[in-house]
Amino acid sequence: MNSTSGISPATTAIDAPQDLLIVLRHAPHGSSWLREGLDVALVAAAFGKRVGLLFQGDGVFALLQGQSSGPLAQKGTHPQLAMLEMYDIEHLWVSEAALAARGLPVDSLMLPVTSLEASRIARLMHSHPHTLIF
Amino acid sequence: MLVHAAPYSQQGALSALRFANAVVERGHRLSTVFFYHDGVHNASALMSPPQDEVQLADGWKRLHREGGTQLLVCIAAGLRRGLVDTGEAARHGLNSHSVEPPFELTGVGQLVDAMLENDRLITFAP
Amino acid sequence: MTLHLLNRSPQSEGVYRDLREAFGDGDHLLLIEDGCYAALSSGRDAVAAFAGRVSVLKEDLVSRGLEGRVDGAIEVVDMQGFVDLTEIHQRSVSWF
Amino acid sequence: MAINTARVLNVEGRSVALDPEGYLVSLDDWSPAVAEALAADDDRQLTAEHWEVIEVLRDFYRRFEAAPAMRPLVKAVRQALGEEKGNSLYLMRLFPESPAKVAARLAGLPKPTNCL
Repeated sequence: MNSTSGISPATTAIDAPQDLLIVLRHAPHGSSWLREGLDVALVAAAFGKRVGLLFQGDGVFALLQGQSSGPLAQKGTHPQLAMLEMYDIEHLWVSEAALAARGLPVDSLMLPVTSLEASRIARLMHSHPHTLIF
Repeated sequence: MLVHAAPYSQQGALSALRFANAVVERGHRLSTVFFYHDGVHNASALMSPPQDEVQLADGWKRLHREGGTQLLVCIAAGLRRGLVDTGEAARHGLNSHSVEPPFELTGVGQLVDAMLENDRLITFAP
Repeated sequence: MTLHLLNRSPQSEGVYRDLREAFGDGDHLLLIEDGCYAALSSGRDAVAAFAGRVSVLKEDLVSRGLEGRVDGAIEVVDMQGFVDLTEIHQRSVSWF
Repeated sequence: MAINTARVLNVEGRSVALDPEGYLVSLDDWSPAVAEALAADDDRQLTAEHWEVIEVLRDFYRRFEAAPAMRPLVKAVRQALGEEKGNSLYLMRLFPESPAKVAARLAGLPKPTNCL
Protein backbone atom coordinates (compact mmCIF):
# COMPACT_ATOMS: atom_id res chain seq x y z
CA MET A 1 0.00 0.00 0.00
CA ASN A 2 1.24 3.42 -0.82
CA SER A 3 -0.46 6.42 0.69
CA THR A 4 0.56 9.92 -0.17
CA SER A 5 -0.70 13.22 1.04
CA GLY A 6 0.10 16.70 -0.18
CA ILE A 7 2.92 15.94 -2.58
CA SER A 8 1.98 14.52 -5.94
CA PRO A 9 2.84 10.84 -6.33
CA ALA A 10 5.15 11.61 -9.22
CA THR A 11 7.60 13.42 -6.95
CA THR A 12 7.64 10.72 -4.30
CA ALA A 13 7.72 7.63 -6.45
CA ILE A 14 10.39 5.21 -5.39
CA ASP A 15 11.52 4.95 -8.96
CA ALA A 16 12.93 8.45 -8.64
CA PRO A 17 16.23 7.63 -6.94
CA GLN A 18 18.17 10.55 -5.54
CA ASP A 19 21.94 10.96 -5.37
CA LEU A 20 21.88 10.12 -1.69
CA LEU A 21 19.43 8.36 0.62
CA ILE A 22 19.62 9.18 4.32
CA VAL A 23 17.89 6.70 6.63
CA LEU A 24 16.82 8.14 9.98
CA ARG A 25 16.20 5.49 12.64
CA HIS A 26 16.49 7.45 15.88
CA ALA A 27 13.96 9.54 17.76
CA PRO A 28 14.44 13.25 18.45
CA HIS A 29 16.00 14.67 21.64
CA GLY A 30 17.32 11.44 23.17
CA SER A 31 20.45 11.41 21.04
CA SER A 32 22.04 13.54 18.35
CA TRP A 33 21.69 10.89 15.62
CA LEU A 34 18.60 12.41 14.06
CA ARG A 35 20.01 15.94 14.13
CA GLU A 36 23.37 14.91 12.73
CA GLY A 37 21.76 12.75 10.07
CA LEU A 38 19.60 15.67 8.97
CA ASP A 39 22.69 17.90 8.95
CA VAL A 40 24.32 15.58 6.41
CA ALA A 41 21.15 15.70 4.30
CA LEU A 42 21.03 19.50 4.42
CA VAL A 43 24.70 19.96 3.60
CA ALA A 44 24.50 17.51 0.70
CA ALA A 45 21.46 19.40 -0.61
CA ALA A 46 23.21 22.74 -0.14
CA PHE A 47 25.91 21.35 -2.45
CA GLY A 48 23.30 20.63 -5.08
CA LYS A 49 22.98 16.88 -4.47
CA ARG A 50 19.51 15.36 -4.68
CA VAL A 51 18.67 13.89 -1.31
CA GLY A 52 15.87 11.58 -0.17
CA LEU A 53 15.01 10.69 3.42
CA LEU A 54 13.66 7.43 4.78
CA PHE A 55 12.20 7.44 8.30
CA GLN A 56 12.42 4.02 9.87
CA GLY A 57 12.13 2.58 13.39
CA ASP A 58 11.94 5.26 16.07
CA GLY A 59 12.96 7.78 13.42
CA VAL A 60 9.26 8.10 12.55
CA PHE A 61 8.78 9.99 15.84
CA ALA A 62 10.67 12.85 14.18
CA LEU A 63 7.51 13.45 12.16
CA LEU A 64 5.19 13.80 15.13
CA GLN A 65 3.25 17.04 15.37
CA GLY A 66 3.48 19.27 18.43
CA GLN A 67 7.20 18.96 19.17
CA SER A 68 9.07 21.83 20.80
CA SER A 69 12.34 22.54 22.49
CA GLY A 70 10.12 23.22 25.49
CA PRO A 71 11.48 22.61 28.97
CA LEU A 72 14.63 21.01 27.63
CA ALA A 73 15.78 24.21 25.95
CA GLN A 74 17.53 21.79 23.59
CA LYS A 75 17.08 22.44 19.92
CA GLY A 76 14.61 20.03 18.42
CA THR A 77 14.67 18.59 14.93
CA HIS A 78 11.20 19.74 13.87
CA PRO A 79 12.50 23.11 12.57
CA GLN A 80 15.10 21.19 10.55
CA LEU A 81 12.30 19.11 9.05
CA ALA A 82 10.27 22.22 8.29
CA MET A 83 13.38 23.61 6.57
CA LEU A 84 13.85 20.63 4.21
CA GLU A 85 11.66 22.31 1.65
CA MET A 86 14.02 25.31 1.52
CA TYR A 87 16.82 22.89 0.64
CA ASP A 88 14.65 21.27 -2.05
CA ILE A 89 14.54 17.97 -0.16
CA GLU A 90 11.13 16.70 -1.21
CA HIS A 91 11.44 12.94 -1.31
CA LEU A 92 10.36 11.75 2.11
CA TRP A 93 9.60 8.09 2.69
CA VAL A 94 8.48 6.39 5.86
CA SER A 95 8.22 2.76 6.94
CA GLU A 96 4.57 1.77 7.05
CA ALA A 97 5.35 -0.94 9.61
CA ALA A 98 7.26 1.48 11.84
CA LEU A 99 4.29 3.86 11.84
CA ALA A 100 1.82 1.06 12.54
CA ALA A 101 3.92 -0.37 15.37
CA ARG A 102 3.86 3.06 17.03
CA GLY A 103 0.21 3.79 16.39
CA LEU A 104 0.85 6.77 14.12
CA PRO A 105 -1.49 7.37 11.17
CA VAL A 106 0.35 8.74 8.15
CA ASP A 107 -1.99 11.72 7.89
CA SER A 108 -1.16 12.82 11.45
CA LEU A 109 2.44 13.68 10.62
CA MET A 110 3.96 17.16 10.32
CA LEU A 111 5.03 16.68 6.69
CA PRO A 112 3.58 14.89 3.69
CA VAL A 113 5.39 11.59 3.36
CA THR A 114 5.05 8.44 1.29
CA SER A 115 4.63 5.34 3.39
CA LEU A 116 6.25 2.17 2.11
CA GLU A 117 5.72 -1.47 2.89
CA ALA A 118 8.79 -3.62 3.58
CA SER A 119 9.41 -4.92 0.06
CA ARG A 120 9.35 -1.37 -1.28
CA ILE A 121 11.86 -0.26 1.33
CA ALA A 122 14.32 -2.87 0.08
CA ARG A 123 13.75 -1.63 -3.46
CA LEU A 124 14.21 1.96 -2.34
CA MET A 125 17.60 1.11 -0.86
CA HIS A 126 18.61 -0.75 -4.01
CA SER A 127 17.64 2.07 -6.29
CA HIS A 128 19.90 4.56 -4.52
CA PRO A 129 23.60 4.63 -5.34
CA HIS A 130 24.53 5.93 -1.87
CA THR A 131 22.85 5.31 1.46
CA LEU A 132 23.78 6.48 4.94
CA ILE A 133 22.01 5.23 8.04
CA PHE A 134 21.69 7.38 11.15
CA MET B 1 35.40 5.22 5.72
CA LEU B 2 33.01 6.89 8.13
CA VAL B 3 33.60 6.52 11.88
CA HIS B 4 30.88 7.41 14.39
CA ALA B 5 32.28 5.51 17.36
CA ALA B 6 34.26 7.16 20.15
CA PRO B 7 37.65 5.69 21.02
CA TYR B 8 37.75 3.34 24.01
CA SER B 9 33.99 3.71 24.54
CA GLN B 10 32.78 1.53 21.72
CA GLN B 11 34.46 -1.16 19.72
CA GLY B 12 33.57 0.61 16.49
CA ALA B 13 36.68 2.80 16.54
CA LEU B 14 38.95 -0.23 16.89
CA SER B 15 36.98 -2.25 14.32
CA ALA B 16 37.36 0.63 11.90
CA LEU B 17 41.11 0.81 12.38
CA ARG B 18 41.56 -2.96 12.06
CA PHE B 19 39.44 -3.02 8.90
CA ALA B 20 41.37 -0.05 7.50
CA ASN B 21 44.66 -1.87 7.98
CA ALA B 22 43.29 -4.99 6.33
CA VAL B 23 42.05 -3.00 3.34
CA VAL B 24 45.41 -1.32 2.91
CA GLU B 25 47.26 -4.63 3.26
CA ARG B 26 45.13 -5.97 0.43
CA GLY B 27 46.53 -3.19 -1.74
CA HIS B 28 43.50 -0.89 -1.78
CA ARG B 29 43.78 2.84 -1.36
CA LEU B 30 41.94 4.23 1.63
CA SER B 31 41.50 7.83 0.61
CA THR B 32 39.59 9.22 3.57
CA VAL B 33 38.52 8.50 7.09
CA PHE B 34 35.75 10.90 8.12
CA PHE B 35 35.04 11.20 11.84
CA TYR B 36 31.50 12.19 12.77
CA HIS B 37 29.17 12.00 15.79
CA ASP B 38 31.21 10.77 18.81
CA GLY B 39 33.83 9.49 16.38
CA VAL B 40 35.34 12.99 16.40
CA HIS B 41 36.99 12.11 19.73
CA ASN B 42 39.40 9.90 17.79
CA ALA B 43 41.06 13.13 16.70
CA SER B 44 41.94 14.30 20.20
CA ALA B 45 45.65 15.03 20.45
CA LEU B 46 45.30 14.67 24.20
CA MET B 47 44.33 10.98 24.28
CA SER B 48 46.55 9.21 26.78
CA PRO B 49 45.66 5.54 27.05
CA PRO B 50 47.82 3.22 29.23
CA GLN B 51 50.86 1.73 27.44
CA ASP B 52 49.46 -1.78 27.46
CA GLU B 53 46.31 -0.86 25.55
CA VAL B 54 45.63 -0.38 21.86
CA GLN B 55 47.09 2.93 20.70
CA LEU B 56 44.29 4.12 18.42
CA ALA B 57 45.76 7.55 17.74
CA ASP B 58 49.03 5.98 16.51
CA GLY B 59 47.02 3.69 14.26
CA TRP B 60 45.14 6.54 12.59
CA LYS B 61 48.33 8.55 12.10
CA ARG B 62 50.06 5.56 10.57
CA LEU B 63 47.33 5.29 7.94
CA HIS B 64 48.01 8.89 7.02
CA ARG B 65 51.79 8.56 7.08
CA GLU B 66 52.03 5.34 5.12
CA GLY B 67 49.10 5.58 2.76
CA GLY B 68 48.26 9.27 2.61
CA THR B 69 44.80 8.66 4.07
CA GLN B 70 43.07 11.93 4.88
CA LEU B 71 41.87 12.08 8.48
CA LEU B 72 38.90 14.45 8.35
CA VAL B 73 36.94 15.55 11.40
CA CYS B 74 33.50 17.11 11.11
CA ILE B 75 33.97 20.64 12.33
CA ALA B 76 30.41 21.14 13.59
CA ALA B 77 30.37 17.84 15.51
CA GLY B 78 33.92 18.49 16.74
CA LEU B 79 33.44 22.04 18.00
CA ARG B 80 30.46 21.01 20.10
CA ARG B 81 32.53 18.27 21.70
CA GLY B 82 35.73 20.23 22.29
CA LEU B 83 37.70 19.08 19.26
CA VAL B 84 39.36 22.30 18.14
CA ASP B 85 42.49 23.03 16.12
CA THR B 86 44.59 26.20 16.41
CA GLY B 87 42.59 27.98 13.72
CA GLU B 88 39.23 27.31 15.31
CA ALA B 89 40.63 28.13 18.75
CA ALA B 90 41.53 31.59 17.45
CA ARG B 91 38.17 31.92 15.72
CA HIS B 92 36.36 31.15 18.97
CA GLY B 93 38.68 32.90 21.40
CA LEU B 94 39.80 29.67 23.09
CA ASN B 95 43.22 29.48 24.68
CA SER B 96 43.94 25.83 23.94
CA HIS B 97 43.38 23.33 21.19
CA SER B 98 42.95 19.57 20.98
CA VAL B 99 43.29 18.68 17.30
CA GLU B 100 46.58 18.64 15.42
CA PRO B 101 47.67 17.51 11.98
CA PRO B 102 47.36 15.06 10.33
CA PHE B 103 43.76 15.36 11.57
CA GLU B 104 41.90 18.15 9.79
CA LEU B 105 38.69 19.86 10.81
CA THR B 106 36.42 20.09 7.82
CA GLY B 107 32.81 20.35 6.73
CA VAL B 108 30.31 17.58 6.12
CA GLY B 109 30.54 18.55 2.46
CA GLN B 110 33.87 16.68 2.40
CA LEU B 111 32.07 13.53 3.52
CA VAL B 112 29.60 13.91 0.68
CA ASP B 113 32.42 14.50 -1.80
CA ALA B 114 34.39 11.52 -0.51
CA MET B 115 31.31 9.33 -0.79
CA LEU B 116 30.72 10.32 -4.42
CA GLU B 117 34.40 10.15 -5.45
CA ASN B 118 35.29 6.77 -3.97
CA ASP B 119 33.90 3.41 -4.97
CA ARG B 120 33.22 2.17 -1.44
CA LEU B 121 32.13 3.70 1.86
CA ILE B 122 32.17 1.58 5.01
CA THR B 123 30.64 2.96 8.21
CA PHE B 124 31.68 2.00 11.74
CA ALA B 125 29.16 2.96 14.36
CA PRO B 126 29.03 2.77 18.14
CA MET C 1 23.83 -5.85 -3.95
CA THR C 2 24.40 -4.43 -0.53
CA LEU C 3 26.55 -5.62 2.33
CA HIS C 4 24.82 -4.91 5.63
CA LEU C 5 26.98 -4.61 8.74
CA LEU C 6 25.26 -5.09 12.07
CA ASN C 7 26.89 -4.66 15.47
CA ARG C 8 24.03 -5.15 17.94
CA SER C 9 23.08 -8.25 19.88
CA PRO C 10 19.75 -9.85 18.91
CA GLN C 11 18.27 -8.40 22.11
CA SER C 12 18.13 -5.10 20.18
CA GLU C 13 15.13 -6.30 18.24
CA GLY C 14 14.33 -3.00 16.56
CA VAL C 15 17.51 -2.88 14.54
CA TYR C 16 16.95 -6.44 13.25
CA ARG C 17 13.37 -5.49 12.34
CA ASP C 18 14.53 -2.43 10.38
CA LEU C 19 17.22 -4.45 8.65
CA ARG C 20 14.63 -7.06 7.58
CA GLU C 21 12.68 -4.31 5.84
CA ALA C 22 15.73 -3.09 3.99
CA PHE C 23 17.32 -6.43 3.09
CA GLY C 24 16.95 -7.13 -0.61
CA ASP C 25 17.66 -9.94 -3.06
CA GLY C 26 21.36 -10.60 -3.36
CA ASP C 27 22.18 -8.73 -0.16
CA HIS C 28 24.47 -10.12 2.49
CA LEU C 29 24.68 -9.62 6.26
CA LEU C 30 27.93 -9.52 8.22
CA LEU C 31 27.58 -9.69 11.99
CA ILE C 32 30.35 -7.81 13.79
CA GLU C 33 31.08 -6.78 17.39
CA ASP C 34 28.04 -7.56 19.60
CA GLY C 35 26.19 -8.61 16.46
CA CYS C 36 28.05 -11.91 16.64
CA TYR C 37 25.73 -13.04 19.46
CA ALA C 38 23.14 -13.46 16.72
CA ALA C 39 25.37 -16.16 15.22
CA LEU C 40 24.65 -18.51 18.13
CA SER C 41 21.85 -21.00 17.72
CA SER C 42 19.93 -18.91 20.28
CA GLY C 43 20.00 -16.06 17.76
CA ARG C 44 18.52 -18.15 14.97
CA ASP C 45 15.16 -16.36 14.96
CA ALA C 46 16.76 -12.94 14.67
CA VAL C 47 18.63 -13.84 11.49
CA ALA C 48 16.23 -16.43 10.04
CA ALA C 49 15.06 -13.98 7.40
CA PHE C 50 18.60 -13.76 5.98
CA ALA C 51 19.21 -17.51 5.90
CA GLY C 52 22.17 -18.54 3.79
CA ARG C 53 23.34 -14.97 3.43
CA VAL C 54 24.86 -14.34 6.84
CA SER C 55 28.49 -14.22 7.90
CA VAL C 56 30.07 -13.43 11.23
CA LEU C 57 33.49 -11.92 11.95
CA LYS C 58 35.84 -14.45 13.47
CA GLU C 59 37.91 -12.14 15.68
CA ASP C 60 34.76 -10.87 17.38
CA LEU C 61 33.64 -14.45 18.03
CA VAL C 62 36.99 -15.54 19.41
CA SER C 63 37.34 -12.62 21.78
CA ARG C 64 33.86 -13.31 23.13
CA GLY C 65 34.42 -17.03 23.58
CA LEU C 66 31.84 -17.90 20.94
CA GLU C 67 33.89 -19.57 18.24
CA GLY C 68 32.74 -23.10 18.97
CA ARG C 69 29.13 -22.13 19.43
CA VAL C 70 28.22 -20.71 16.03
CA ASP C 71 25.09 -21.95 14.33
CA GLY C 72 26.02 -24.23 11.44
CA ALA C 73 24.14 -22.14 8.87
CA ILE C 74 26.37 -19.14 9.43
CA GLU C 75 29.68 -18.66 7.72
CA VAL C 76 32.64 -17.52 9.81
CA VAL C 77 34.96 -15.05 8.06
CA ASP C 78 38.22 -13.48 9.17
CA MET C 79 39.25 -9.89 8.52
CA GLN C 80 40.38 -10.84 5.02
CA GLY C 81 36.92 -12.30 4.47
CA PHE C 82 35.42 -9.01 5.63
CA VAL C 83 37.50 -7.22 2.99
CA ASP C 84 36.39 -9.79 0.41
CA LEU C 85 32.75 -9.05 1.21
CA THR C 86 33.27 -5.32 0.71
CA GLU C 87 34.91 -6.07 -2.62
CA ILE C 88 32.07 -8.28 -3.81
CA HIS C 89 29.31 -5.91 -2.73
CA GLN C 90 29.30 -2.53 -4.33
CA ARG C 91 27.50 -0.88 -1.44
CA SER C 92 27.57 -1.21 2.27
CA VAL C 93 25.43 0.17 5.07
CA SER C 94 25.79 -0.15 8.82
CA TRP C 95 23.03 -0.84 11.33
CA PHE C 96 23.46 0.11 14.96
CA MET D 1 28.31 31.67 28.79
CA ALA D 2 30.92 29.62 26.99
CA ILE D 3 31.30 32.01 24.09
CA ASN D 4 34.26 34.33 24.50
CA THR D 5 34.01 38.07 24.22
CA ALA D 6 36.82 39.53 22.16
CA ARG D 7 35.62 43.12 22.19
CA VAL D 8 32.66 45.32 22.93
CA LEU D 9 30.72 47.57 20.61
CA ASN D 10 28.97 50.59 22.05
CA VAL D 11 25.49 51.03 20.60
CA GLU D 12 23.17 53.75 21.87
CA GLY D 13 24.82 53.65 25.28
CA ARG D 14 24.65 49.87 25.62
CA SER D 15 27.62 47.49 25.48
CA VAL D 16 27.28 44.74 22.90
CA ALA D 17 29.76 41.88 23.27
CA LEU D 18 31.31 40.46 20.10
CA ASP D 19 33.23 37.22 19.61
CA PRO D 20 36.64 37.17 17.88
CA GLU D 21 35.01 37.21 14.46
CA GLY D 22 32.60 39.98 15.23
CA TYR D 23 29.49 37.85 15.77
CA LEU D 24 27.18 38.68 18.66
CA VAL D 25 28.00 36.75 21.83
CA SER D 26 24.38 37.00 22.89
CA LEU D 27 21.82 36.86 20.07
CA ASP D 28 19.32 38.73 22.28
CA ASP D 29 21.47 41.86 21.95
CA TRP D 30 20.37 42.31 18.34
CA SER D 31 18.44 45.40 17.31
CA PRO D 32 18.34 47.37 14.08
CA ALA D 33 20.75 49.85 15.66
CA VAL D 34 23.13 46.98 16.48
CA ALA D 35 22.94 45.83 12.85
CA GLU D 36 23.86 49.34 11.70
CA ALA D 37 26.75 49.41 14.15
CA LEU D 38 27.99 45.97 13.00
CA ALA D 39 27.84 47.16 9.41
CA ALA D 40 29.70 50.38 10.22
CA ASP D 41 32.29 48.28 12.02
CA ASP D 42 32.76 46.49 8.67
CA ASP D 43 32.82 49.76 6.71
CA ARG D 44 29.48 48.90 5.17
CA GLN D 45 26.51 51.19 4.77
CA LEU D 46 23.13 49.48 5.01
CA THR D 47 20.58 50.49 2.39
CA ALA D 48 16.93 49.52 2.10
CA GLU D 49 18.04 46.65 -0.16
CA HIS D 50 20.32 45.30 2.56
CA TRP D 51 17.55 45.59 5.11
CA GLU D 52 15.14 43.56 2.98
CA VAL D 53 17.59 40.68 2.94
CA ILE D 54 18.37 41.01 6.65
CA GLU D 55 14.64 40.73 7.34
CA VAL D 56 14.42 37.62 5.17
CA LEU D 57 17.27 36.10 7.17
CA ARG D 58 15.71 36.93 10.51
CA ASP D 59 12.42 35.46 9.35
CA PHE D 60 14.24 32.33 8.15
CA TYR D 61 15.86 31.96 11.56
CA ARG D 62 12.56 32.49 13.38
CA ARG D 63 10.94 29.75 11.32
CA PHE D 64 13.75 27.20 11.19
CA GLU D 65 16.14 28.02 14.08
CA ALA D 66 19.06 27.88 11.69
CA ALA D 67 20.97 30.20 9.40
CA PRO D 68 20.61 29.18 5.76
CA ALA D 69 23.37 28.06 3.41
CA MET D 70 23.62 30.01 0.16
CA ARG D 71 21.13 27.96 -1.88
CA PRO D 72 18.25 28.13 0.62
CA LEU D 73 19.06 31.81 1.26
CA VAL D 74 18.60 32.48 -2.45
CA LYS D 75 15.35 30.53 -2.38
CA ALA D 76 14.07 32.40 0.68
CA VAL D 77 14.93 35.76 -0.89
CA ARG D 78 13.24 34.72 -4.12
CA GLN D 79 10.10 33.72 -2.23
CA ALA D 80 10.02 36.96 -0.25
CA LEU D 81 11.33 39.52 -2.72
CA GLY D 82 10.85 37.97 -6.15
CA GLU D 83 12.98 36.58 -8.98
CA GLU D 84 14.87 39.80 -9.56
CA LYS D 85 16.48 39.67 -6.14
CA GLY D 86 16.37 35.95 -5.53
CA ASN D 87 19.64 35.11 -7.19
CA SER D 88 23.19 34.77 -6.02
CA LEU D 89 24.55 37.58 -8.21
CA TYR D 90 22.27 40.11 -6.55
CA LEU D 91 23.17 38.85 -3.08
CA MET D 92 26.89 38.78 -3.86
CA ARG D 93 26.65 42.39 -4.96
CA LEU D 94 24.89 43.42 -1.74
CA PHE D 95 27.07 41.37 0.58
CA PRO D 96 30.42 40.82 -1.14
CA GLU D 97 32.59 37.84 -0.16
CA SER D 98 30.04 35.52 1.39
CA PRO D 99 26.41 36.66 1.57
CA ALA D 100 25.33 33.78 3.82
CA LYS D 101 28.03 34.60 6.36
CA VAL D 102 28.14 38.38 6.18
CA ALA D 103 24.38 38.88 6.17
CA ALA D 104 23.94 36.35 8.98
CA ARG D 105 26.32 38.36 11.14
CA LEU D 106 24.45 41.58 10.48
CA ALA D 107 21.11 39.89 11.06
CA GLY D 108 22.24 38.64 14.46
CA LEU D 109 22.14 34.95 13.57
CA PRO D 110 24.47 32.37 15.13
CA LYS D 111 27.95 32.10 13.72
CA PRO D 112 28.03 29.51 10.91
CA THR D 113 29.79 26.31 11.96
CA ASN D 114 32.05 26.42 8.88
CA CYS D 115 30.32 23.21 7.97
CA LEU D 116 30.12 23.83 4.23
